[in-house]
Amino acid sequence: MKKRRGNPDIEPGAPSTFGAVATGTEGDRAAGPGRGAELADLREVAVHAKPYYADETTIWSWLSTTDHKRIGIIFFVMTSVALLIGGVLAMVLRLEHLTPDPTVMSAATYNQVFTLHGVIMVWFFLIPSIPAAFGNFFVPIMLGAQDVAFPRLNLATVYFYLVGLIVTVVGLVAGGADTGWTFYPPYSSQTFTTLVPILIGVFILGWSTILTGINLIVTIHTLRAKGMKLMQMPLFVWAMYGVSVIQVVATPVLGMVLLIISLDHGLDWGFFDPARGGDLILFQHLFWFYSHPAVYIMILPAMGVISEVVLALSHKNPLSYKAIAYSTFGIAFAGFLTWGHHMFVSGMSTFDAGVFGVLSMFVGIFSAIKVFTWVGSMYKGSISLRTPLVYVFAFLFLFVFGGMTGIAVAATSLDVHWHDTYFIVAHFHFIMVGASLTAWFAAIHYWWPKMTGRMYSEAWGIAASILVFLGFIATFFPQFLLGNGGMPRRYYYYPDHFQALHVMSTAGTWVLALGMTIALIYLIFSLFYGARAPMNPWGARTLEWAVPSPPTRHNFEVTPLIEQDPYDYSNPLREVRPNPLYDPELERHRSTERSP
Amino acid sequence: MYTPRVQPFFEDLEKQRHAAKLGMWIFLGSELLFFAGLFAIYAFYRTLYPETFQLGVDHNSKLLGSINTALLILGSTMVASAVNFLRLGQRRIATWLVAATAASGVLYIAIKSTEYGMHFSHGIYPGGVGHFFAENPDPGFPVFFTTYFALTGLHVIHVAIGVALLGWKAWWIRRDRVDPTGAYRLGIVALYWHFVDMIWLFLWPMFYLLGTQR
Amino acid sequence: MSEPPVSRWFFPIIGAIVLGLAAVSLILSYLGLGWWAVPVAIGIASVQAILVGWFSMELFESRFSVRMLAIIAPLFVILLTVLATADLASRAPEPMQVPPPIRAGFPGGPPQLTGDAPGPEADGAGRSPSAD
Amino acid sequence: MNEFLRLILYLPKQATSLARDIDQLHYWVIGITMAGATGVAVAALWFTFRYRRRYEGELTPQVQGGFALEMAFISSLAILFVTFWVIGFQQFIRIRTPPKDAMVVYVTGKQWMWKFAYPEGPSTIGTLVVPVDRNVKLVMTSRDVIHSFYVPAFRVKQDVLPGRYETFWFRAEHQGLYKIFCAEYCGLNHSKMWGDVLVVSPEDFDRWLRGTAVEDLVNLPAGRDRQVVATFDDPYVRRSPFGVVLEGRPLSMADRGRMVAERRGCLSCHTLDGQRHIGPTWRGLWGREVSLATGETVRADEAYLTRSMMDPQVQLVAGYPAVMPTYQGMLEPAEVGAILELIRALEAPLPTGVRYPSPLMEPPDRPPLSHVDPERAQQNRDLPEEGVAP
Repeated sequence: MKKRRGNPDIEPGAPSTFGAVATGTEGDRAAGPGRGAELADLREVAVHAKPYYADETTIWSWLSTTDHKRIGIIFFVMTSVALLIGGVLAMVLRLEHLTPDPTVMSAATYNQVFTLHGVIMVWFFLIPSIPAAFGNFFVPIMLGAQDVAFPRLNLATVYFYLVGLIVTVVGLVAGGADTGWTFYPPYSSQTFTTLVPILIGVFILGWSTILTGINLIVTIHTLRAKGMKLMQMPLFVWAMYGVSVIQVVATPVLGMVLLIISLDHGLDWGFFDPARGGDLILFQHLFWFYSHPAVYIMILPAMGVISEVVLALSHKNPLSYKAIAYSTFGIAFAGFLTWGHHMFVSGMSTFDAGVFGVLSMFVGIFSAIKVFTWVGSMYKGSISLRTPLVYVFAFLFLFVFGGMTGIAVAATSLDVHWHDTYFIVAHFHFIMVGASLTAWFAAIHYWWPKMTGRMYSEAWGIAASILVFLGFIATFFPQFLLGNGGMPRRYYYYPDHFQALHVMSTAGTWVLALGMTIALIYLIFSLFYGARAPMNPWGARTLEWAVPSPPTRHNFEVTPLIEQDPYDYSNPLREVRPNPLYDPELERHRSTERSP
Repeated sequence: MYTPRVQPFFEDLEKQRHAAKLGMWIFLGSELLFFAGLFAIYAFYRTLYPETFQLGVDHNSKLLGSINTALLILGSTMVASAVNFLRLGQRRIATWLVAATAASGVLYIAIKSTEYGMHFSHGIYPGGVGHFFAENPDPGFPVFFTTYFALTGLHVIHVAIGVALLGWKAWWIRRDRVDPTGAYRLGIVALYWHFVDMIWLFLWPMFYLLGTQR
Repeated sequence: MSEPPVSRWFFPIIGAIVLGLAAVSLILSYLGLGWWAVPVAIGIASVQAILVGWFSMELFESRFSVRMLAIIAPLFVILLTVLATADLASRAPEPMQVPPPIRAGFPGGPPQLTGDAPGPEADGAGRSPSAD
Repeated sequence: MNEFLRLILYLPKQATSLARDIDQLHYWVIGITMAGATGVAVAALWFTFRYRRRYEGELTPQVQGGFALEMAFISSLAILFVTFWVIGFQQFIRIRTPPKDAMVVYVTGKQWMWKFAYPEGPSTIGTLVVPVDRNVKLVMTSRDVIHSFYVPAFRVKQDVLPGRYETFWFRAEHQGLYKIFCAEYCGLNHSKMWGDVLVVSPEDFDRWLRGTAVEDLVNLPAGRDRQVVATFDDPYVRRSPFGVVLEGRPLSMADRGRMVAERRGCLSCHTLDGQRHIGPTWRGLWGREVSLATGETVRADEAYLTRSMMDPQVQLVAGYPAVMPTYQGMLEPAEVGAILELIRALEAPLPTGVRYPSPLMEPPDRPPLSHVDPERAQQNRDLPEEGVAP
């Protein structure tokens, strides 16, 4: 079988699926001649229906859109800009560390830059990136729905994000913050920087994540196509469900913490001020009760993307669908039990340190189940090495490497040496950059054909992904050694003997930045000159590959019939037929009377 | 007669109703967690300063607290029966009940502000400011009253939002002459009011009953 | 909400029960239960909350997903409160009963000690942050 | 093997036996985890090569993972992780419980410097001088924000919070100079808040206590990283932040406690020579069973003494009037420590041979006698009346 370029996975002669023109199949005849006619003309409409971004192209149509796909694209652009800003800040930080003494900026500026790097990367990129961009775009299509449950609420999340971003930038200009992204009192109550606008900005942004969470949960519960039970949903949707649960439950506690620190700093209410009877460790309890589930908000969507990409590119059913689905919820709920391991040396009681230490070990087990199932699913698969899969390898190695250092840190006595040193910086960057960012790149490349209707160039893709992987290792592996050597976090000056490793790490950031810029260039290039994407470039079985790429405004002209399990690669790709319960009257009523 | 329009992507009205109720419940879950931070602060500091908290609680007037509790329980009952009457088709009673609930909310806010006034007059301000703290320098008092102002203040803001929503709903029922199938729209706001009442059911013993119990 | 309407007296009865429980809680608060006061008061409040939740918030006719949520959210509140307070309870006794540090401008507090005036520019140690 | 692994992992030299045990666990945990990580990646790469796609549209068998295999994998991992935790937590308890016989040094973290006060007298900035092979317990508090006392060579750190005392203990086994870092972000010069632990032989330590400057005892390595050793700083004298060598008389903490007691008016009611006065005497009070007005007896230890400073009426001693004002919020932590050292020192006669004529004090309405001991009074008089803080 000659390997054809560009469109390798569609078997020759197979009827192209429902979205595009479908030659008559026996399924239609069985549905009766009269209905065949309506079916045909509706499909006619589907073929010539314009992609979602071409429906109306006025600025106002984008600003007031309630189409989940456009909102996904807006979030994708906004979070990419946030990644750019955060990345530049990171590069500046690393420049500063080239020499133990002042290099490019003063101590006060350095403190504000590492705080901003933390705030922007955590809240403006890592938390909203995959759930708000890809979750909004693909969860409704994967469920066979036309849109999310509350479209107008979805638009509100865009504006909450924008207002949050603007208030934070105003806060940055009007004095910034130099407390680190953790805002520990009493320093956050006494700092000379005007902290409050940034806190309010992140508070408003918190509402954006809560509302996205509510939207996704209700969509998953109520808008699944007929016949798709919970156990037949794609695994990415399970991950989005888990993430939304954490977002809805954990983010309000962050909102409260931010309000309390604003009152502390602004009006000197002294909730935790020891001079007025307060206790500082209570703040750390409240903050980390949110912030540890927050790191699972950052990693669960990445796991969802990896499940999709591994199974689609290996053309293989998951080793055990239940294992991945249940471990998603395992991580979501166990994530709430382990926040104490951030406070082993903070003066918390030894008893609590023990309790939190052992609970943290169990969270590691759920992640291990997922990794075991992914690698197990590649066994006896038919794996085609494409760019998303290279990012999956980077994810697998870096996530397990970073995750295991998490287990090492949860062995309480080791954490006493490592806490607040560069070992911890390397550990969480291995998870946030190594795992979440690589999964974000994998998601971009995996869904690029579907989102933009264009194919990116495979050769450049693999080259860039290898560069990103090597750049990452060169940047963060030396930081593990720095941490072992005892180099504390957030240090502007540092002892001379650490300089060699710092220079190596800074050089690594340049390679990482180079890899990412190359990816940015060829992706933008593919927007204009890329080959037209077929409907199903990877031959995947999930529903989003059964609509034209890019999809039309209402995804499915008629709600599809769910016949094939989303990961059933043991029989050929079946054409997704309209739902036999399809009743033209209801459909016409629905399709004509569109919500705006 | 107003009959709610089925959104194009919901199969039927029942599914749309369930979606609205589930969405509201999730939102109330997140609001409860929003209060959880302050509940944890109260519990933590009560364990740290048990006697001072009891003295602080004695300082709040049990009478005003109890009137507020009765008001909110009454309001919660009225709005629940309003939804029921709307389902029975009797719009007029439903409108009156919703308006009455809004009024009880306004009364609650009035009583609350008098309480705050009394505290300010005794020299108790949030953050341990005021001559009361100079007279009895026990470290537990500033923390107790700051938590008191934070928790009850946040609750009053939620009551104010609830009153606005209820007023708007009362006006909506009368203007659109809502029919029974549209009752679930009022049900959503009723859920929010029940939530506000439930939070106060816990705040009331915490700040008014668990004193030195003389 | 769309579910079949119940009799007009259903919700007033529920309200009366909750009000009765509130009265019980008020009376108990005068009896001076000592250590038992807190669990009893919170227990009565929880019973009231369950009553309001189950009937007034129509949990009795909601689907399982809503009920599950109504159970999970309070669990998280309890989790945070219990584990944070457990930390306080299980802390080792202080080596010394420490006086809270003197803070410049402690509102309503005693006059500020002479000598080392704490605060960012204390002790001439670090230059004032602005003049870097 | 230990040295080889230590160099590979860039760990600093182990200065205590506890550090060696922690490093053993470190090698095991990092070894096993890294093996696991590379194993996963190699397995994925091997599968990609072994099951590469041969032709388009290739169908793959429906392989359902064995539940037993999954359970076996999970339980083995669970056991492995929990054993890490068990070993780790035992070591954590060893880190957190100081031995009884440890020598105490009071540490105060202050925005961007560490101050050490020794009960025997000298207090230093930035340099903690300790004898080798001796348990040392640091009782630490902070004057402003949260700091964290971190000595990489001991593999131990402990956050230092304002308003609380934290303990940190170690037993250095090799003489030398070990760096101290502040690990909890505390503001502008957080990265400059360094210090040194100088471990010297016991004889050198005693000579240092009696006043020999550290520079004569041991040749300290030059270079930027080392803090200049500050000895005999005197808390009453304002001095530059980074520990320039300074002058001052060897004042034991008990002496300083007596000065604080004078300034605060304690000596107007309490006596130091065993005489009963308005309040109970402090001589011989340390560790004695005190019978309270309420009838029960309590041992006069640190906790009881500091509590009766803060709210005196709570545990009133039988037979004494309840006239003592509360010192809540009036005393610095260091002052409380100094008074405690004074009371502890009154068991035996004061090391400086102070003689106390009797009776000492007049009733409180008259100003307290300005001096307690003629010879020493002259020395104290020229001390400027400034703030107090070791």
